[in-house]
Amino acid sequence: MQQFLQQTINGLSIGGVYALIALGYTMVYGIIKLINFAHGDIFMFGAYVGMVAVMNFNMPIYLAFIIAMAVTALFGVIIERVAYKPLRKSTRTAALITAIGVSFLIQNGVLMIMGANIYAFPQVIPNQFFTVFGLRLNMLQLVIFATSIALMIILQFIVSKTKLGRAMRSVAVDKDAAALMGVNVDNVITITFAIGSALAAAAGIMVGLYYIKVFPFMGFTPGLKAFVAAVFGGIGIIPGAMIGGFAIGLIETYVAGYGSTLYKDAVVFVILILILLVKPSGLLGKNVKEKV
Amino acid sequence: MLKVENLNVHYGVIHALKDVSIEVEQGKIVSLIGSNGAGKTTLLRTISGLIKPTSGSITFEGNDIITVAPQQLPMRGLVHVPEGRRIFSGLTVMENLQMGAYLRKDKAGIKEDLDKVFKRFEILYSRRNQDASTLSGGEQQMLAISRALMAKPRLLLMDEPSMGLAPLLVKEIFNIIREINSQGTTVLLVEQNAMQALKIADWAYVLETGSIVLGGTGEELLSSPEIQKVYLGG
Amino acid sequence: MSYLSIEHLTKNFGGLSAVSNVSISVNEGELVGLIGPNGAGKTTLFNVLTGVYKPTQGKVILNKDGKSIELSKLPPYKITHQGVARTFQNIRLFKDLTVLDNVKISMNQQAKYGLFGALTRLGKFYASEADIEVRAHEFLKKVNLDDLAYDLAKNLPYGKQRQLEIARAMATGAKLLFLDEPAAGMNPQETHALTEFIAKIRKEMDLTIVLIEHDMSLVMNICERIFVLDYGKLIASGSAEEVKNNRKVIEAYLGEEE
Amino acid sequence: GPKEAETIKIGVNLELTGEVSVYGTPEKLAFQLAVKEINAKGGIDGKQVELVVYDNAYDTAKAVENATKLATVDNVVAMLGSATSAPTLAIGPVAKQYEVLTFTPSGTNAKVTMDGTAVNPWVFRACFIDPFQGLVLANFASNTLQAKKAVVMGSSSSDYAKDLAAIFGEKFAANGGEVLTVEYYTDADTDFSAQLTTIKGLGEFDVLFVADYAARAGLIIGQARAMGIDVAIIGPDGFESPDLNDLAGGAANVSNVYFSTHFSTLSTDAKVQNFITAYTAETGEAPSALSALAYDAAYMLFAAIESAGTDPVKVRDALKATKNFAGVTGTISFDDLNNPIKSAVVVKLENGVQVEASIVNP
Amino acid sequence: MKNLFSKKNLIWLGLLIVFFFLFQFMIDVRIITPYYRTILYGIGIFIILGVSLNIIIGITGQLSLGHAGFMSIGAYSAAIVMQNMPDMTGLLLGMVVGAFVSILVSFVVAIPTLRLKGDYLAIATLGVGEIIRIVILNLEITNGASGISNIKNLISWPLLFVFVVGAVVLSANFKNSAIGRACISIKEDEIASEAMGIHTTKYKVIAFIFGAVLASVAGSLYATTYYVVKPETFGIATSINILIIVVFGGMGSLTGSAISAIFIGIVNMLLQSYAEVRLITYALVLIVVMIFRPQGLLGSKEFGLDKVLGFRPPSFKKLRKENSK
Ligand SMILES: Nc1ncnc2c1ncn2[C@@H]1O[C@H](COP(=O)(O)OP(=O)(O)OP(=O)(O)O)[C@@H](O)[C@H]1O
Ligand SMILES: Nc1ncnc2c1ncn2[C@@H]1O[C@H](COP(=O)(O)OP(=O)(O)OP(=O)(O)O)[C@@H](O)[C@H]1O
Ligand SMILES: [Mg+2]
Ligand SMILES: [Mg+2]
Repeated sequence: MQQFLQQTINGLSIGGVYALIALGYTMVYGIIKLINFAHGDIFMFGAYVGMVAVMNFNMPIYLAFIIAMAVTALFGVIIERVAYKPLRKSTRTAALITAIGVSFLIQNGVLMIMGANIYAFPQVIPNQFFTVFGLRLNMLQLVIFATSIALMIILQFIVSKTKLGRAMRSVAVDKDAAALMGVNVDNVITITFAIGSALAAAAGIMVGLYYIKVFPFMGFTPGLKAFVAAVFGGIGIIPGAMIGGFAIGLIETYVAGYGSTLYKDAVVFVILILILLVKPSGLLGKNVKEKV
Repeated sequence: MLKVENLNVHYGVIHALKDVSIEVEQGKIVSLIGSNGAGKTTLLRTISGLIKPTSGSITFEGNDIITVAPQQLPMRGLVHVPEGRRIFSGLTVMENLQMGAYLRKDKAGIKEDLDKVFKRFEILYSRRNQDASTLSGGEQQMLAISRALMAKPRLLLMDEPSMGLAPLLVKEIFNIIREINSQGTTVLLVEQNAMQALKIADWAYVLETGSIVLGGTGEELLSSPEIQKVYLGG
Repeated sequence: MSYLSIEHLTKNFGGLSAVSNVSISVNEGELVGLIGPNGAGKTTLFNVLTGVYKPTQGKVILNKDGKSIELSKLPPYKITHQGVARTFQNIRLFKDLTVLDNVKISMNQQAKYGLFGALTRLGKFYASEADIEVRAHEFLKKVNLDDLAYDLAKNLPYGKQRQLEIARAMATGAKLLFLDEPAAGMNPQETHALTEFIAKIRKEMDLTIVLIEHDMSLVMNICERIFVLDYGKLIASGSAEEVKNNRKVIEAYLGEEE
Repeated sequence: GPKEAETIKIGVNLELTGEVSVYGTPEKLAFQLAVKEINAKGGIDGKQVELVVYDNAYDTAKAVENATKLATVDNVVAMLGSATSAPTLAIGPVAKQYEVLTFTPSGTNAKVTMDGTAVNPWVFRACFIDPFQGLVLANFASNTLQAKKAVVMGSSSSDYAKDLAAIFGEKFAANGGEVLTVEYYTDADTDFSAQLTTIKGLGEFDVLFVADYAARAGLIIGQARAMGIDVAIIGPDGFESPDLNDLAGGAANVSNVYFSTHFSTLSTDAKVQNFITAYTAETGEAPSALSALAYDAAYMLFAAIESAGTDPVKVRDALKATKNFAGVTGTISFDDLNNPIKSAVVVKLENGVQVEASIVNP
Repeated sequence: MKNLFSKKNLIWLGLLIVFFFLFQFMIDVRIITPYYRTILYGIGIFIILGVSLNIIIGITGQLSLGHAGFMSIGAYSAAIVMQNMPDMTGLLLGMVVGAFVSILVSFVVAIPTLRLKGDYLAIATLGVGEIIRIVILNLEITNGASGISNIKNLISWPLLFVFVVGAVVLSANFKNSAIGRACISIKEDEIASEAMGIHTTKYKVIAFIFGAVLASVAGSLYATTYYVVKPETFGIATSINILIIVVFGGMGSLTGSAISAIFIGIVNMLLQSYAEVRLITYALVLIVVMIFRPQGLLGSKEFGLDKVLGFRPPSFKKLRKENSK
């Protein structure tokens, strides 16, 4: 039992990382229906910016967070303006391929500038442990967990309750009609990308702090898992991203802890497919059959 | 109030509007009729900035608006009810109405106009927290019009508001247009239902394959034998 | 026994009863109209009849060649194989394909070869393809669309698209057609042409037709019987004259004459 | 063909892009250093040496294409590469077909030099093979550390771990020890808390064998120490990396850690110290075992060319005949399977610093 | 006119024969060096992969991100069979085994997953590809992570030619048949398609299996060309590379896929010596092409003799003339 609880904590903390990245995926998807395949790489970019800020500029960590989130937000916006905006009217697949291209570009761009070697994120926050009822808890685990829940709540509030959120949702449904209401569609999309990218940067730094390893391909696997998490919970739905993230984290950890690690990822995908078969648009997705 | 001169619009090789000139006077209802694909929707979309014309000019209250982005027009009082309702699904009825008032800052005024809308369309009030996409066609049309009214339009562009509606509702929609107009909003109305459109129009134009072929008061056109034959099924 | 009988049909969406306890029967060769306010459940009824939705309650029976077929148990494509086809309220042509291909797809059942034949082109492939091509052209001639055979469906004028949608439904070999607002968005002249088109094909091809329409000029002109739905319930039925003067129908749908 | 050329062309077929470029790049640098040195001394037989470098991106198909191009278009005398086993396995048959040898500094998979059950006479390697390290470490654990119970962790996505784990297990058991469990994870993992939690639940043990590279081994060391697992941690040559300490969350965590490797910077051998100085001056980084192996491979090849000329077949025979070549990674001869016969080093780390290096002979 | 020996078919056949011998001659006299020959084999294999994925994505409209999984089935089947039978019989037998396993796997996978739409289908197929890879990674017979090496090299120009032409012709026949029309109608509008009597699930499954089998055949050729098969080769990256070929060439255009496989193969070859900039250039080309030509090189059109030789549907010209009168 003790061990099970410990595994649950392990699962929730890794799930928190997936959730953080998945939030950005889902935001962007929710507004422009684009699978931003490069999101994992934006996450990686954010980790690098944060690391450089701390390592080369000796910034305190909170400042590094702010700088990395700002720089990465700008980076995300530039990507959107240059690569995605021209494709707003083309097919979804064309946009997906562009996103894949952007992903390659970021990976290899960072690789060229920073090299392929693995960096270790400076351990500026001491990794404190405390034991509660015999369970080992880690300060950073708690931070990641709390941040992902807090951000989820904030984002959900923004999207569902504010004027900006209404504008986002209208743009998601019908860009022209939104423009006719006075919404500056480009700005709304820009803000969405900025928020999504800033979130990715925050996730990047937290992962850097917690898992230490920073390298050009660090975005791929968490990005993919986060994408799966977003779909799992119902892509486009903010609480879904979080539920999906935690679910994937838990499944992975339980399979690794009690079954065979070898089949960890396979089990995640099998469960994903099973969920989709029962709920074709994810756990929280609405099963709308197209009205004819 | 609105003046369109020698407007030309192309979709690739298709020449959708050819030297179109129309004028809408303050306080009037101007109807635009024409068969399918004549270019009526294209004209409205060009006026509200969604399509860029190849040449020509559009002035609204004396100002050139061709270069103005579509999202800035509601502020100036020019509001467009698009073809096919285009209500925001996934948003509630209330939120749709709030979107109509997107650019307004006067909270009290918005509240007042909201009350007005709900008084005019009681059914919308009873559905205010419902996802707008689950409304029936007629209800959606009412919502689309109300949403536009929330922007306090001085000039309302309406694209086929009666399409797909039951006869009873068609009558009601035209009553509403008349009422809006009597309360001071100028209306440019595009309609397939030529009979009704001409009946309420102060002035009307006929658009055929991208060109204005006829203009006159509603009554004049109603009694024109050509119009009778083609557009009124007479 | 009537050709099509809808028995105590109910379709609920969550708490909403879009169609409730509707019973209608249609005789072979009839042309009947289905009218009612927006949201009355007309399209939903069509969707149940064509298998897009499964009914919550009740059933739909087609009596054909002395056999009773329970349509409500079949998936859409099998319903079509029983000679029942439809058009859509919002046009749903295969818009990037030619007019000819739109029709050929409806005739797919007539292909006399399987996967092996298709891949190797042995056996009946060429004969069968030629046959389908000829038939498709013949059919297009019949519906006056043959001169547009190689145009993309999306490039057709609106009225022609509506016509093609009807033709495509007929090309499945259907004897029973459901038309959902065929005249929507047409002006009186176009509506008039469509009315004649429907009358013509029905006569020439022995069709049974059920149509939804808000344009009373069309409905009252050609429908032999009219059913009126309101809030999912059948509130009236009868000839054009009867329905036109029915109080309930006037109140719910037509409005008072001015 | 054996054309008389102005320069001596040597092909290089390495992982230079993508994730695995961390292995290919230092080897490229070491090759370039060796070539620079020999050319400065006047080349081989008066001819300058020229490297033709292609990237295979760890893709076997690209490795085959590159090898074909090197052998048939560039007409190189011999090929160096690849750094990892998979591309080298794909290059082997091409080397055989076009009769140009390939020499991998660090492809440790036993099959690399094989052609089915026989040896592929055209493939050589400069490193010892995986089973050998498993053996060395098992003996080290039993004899030096006096360990009785061991736990093994490794990546399921590479044979490196599987081979090491298997041989280690066999030998450790033969020495009278017991392997409690073998826990696997994937290459992409960064979180090992699930496996470590399971391990902790097994009770006491004496040694943790992490059969992996520093990229993950570092994280595992850090996470294990954080969970209170403070037994000795041992590992293969893959441990050696300047990042190990950082990845482990600080040098303090890297104590009571041992790994087997090809060479140690602690060596007082002048050749080794010269190499370290030259490499550091050239690249700005300290050499790793990979660069040391590559450096040795290059010089062994130079020696073969020097004695045999530029005919690829003769070069191969000369390389095969190498006896007691004194390199920076030890004294090397080839056995029948073209594997080097050489000793291993086991290094001890305390606070992240190499404090002791003991030579272990096979 | 309309039969197997139609003028058009005969011209095609003639062209193919000329093309075959031309290349064979160039190989024999070493205008095509062994290096270019290797490149040629790679391109041929990717033509098969591109065309087969196009059947699923471009023709039927089902976005699949797991194509490399089926490729790996063929590759491993051939590799395993050829371990004991290192000859042409072994290769062909391996291909057949791979095809059967692919049919089995794709059938099991297709029936439930093809009910999903768009992005959900994409992620499910991605999952299927990963599951296949992970299973292969952990099986005994596939030799786990290191895969199988020392596979007998049996690829040759005639062998490649037969399979590439065969795959393209079969795919073209598939597309230009009642089955192909049914698939296209599903891509266009699934609801309308079903209403026109098309058993949409059945055709989606057929297309998926057809594509999977061809991918498996390509995988077998891959195994015998590159000596080594290992699980990493068949990951998401490869599925994406195949997808790029399809989108780049034009969704629904089989000839487009072939042309784009050739184009991408040549670009990759030319960039070979520029390791550092290769992937960046590749990524940039991808983005730029998508921005300026999102429908791909050929859109959904085919590059065909009809255009080159001026063939038209018989009634077309006539009708045009009548219309213009
Ligand atoms: N986005 C577009 N791209 C290309 N052609 C278009 C586009 N939109 C409209 N057209 C063409 O422009 C012409 C005018 O279309 P428009 O929609 O303005 O007509 P309309 O009078 O509003 O017709 P309706 O009564 O059907 O609403 C038609 O020939 C139409 O096919
Ligand atoms: N898939 C669905 N999910 C939920 N509600 C639905 C669905 N389809 C239809 N409805 C609801 O059922 C009711 C009947 O809709 P239906 O489309 O059948 O009306 P209709 O009679 O065709 O109206 P119109 O004349 O406007 O087309 C409406 O309230 C509609 O919102
Ligand atoms: Mg219009
Ligand atoms: Mg309807």
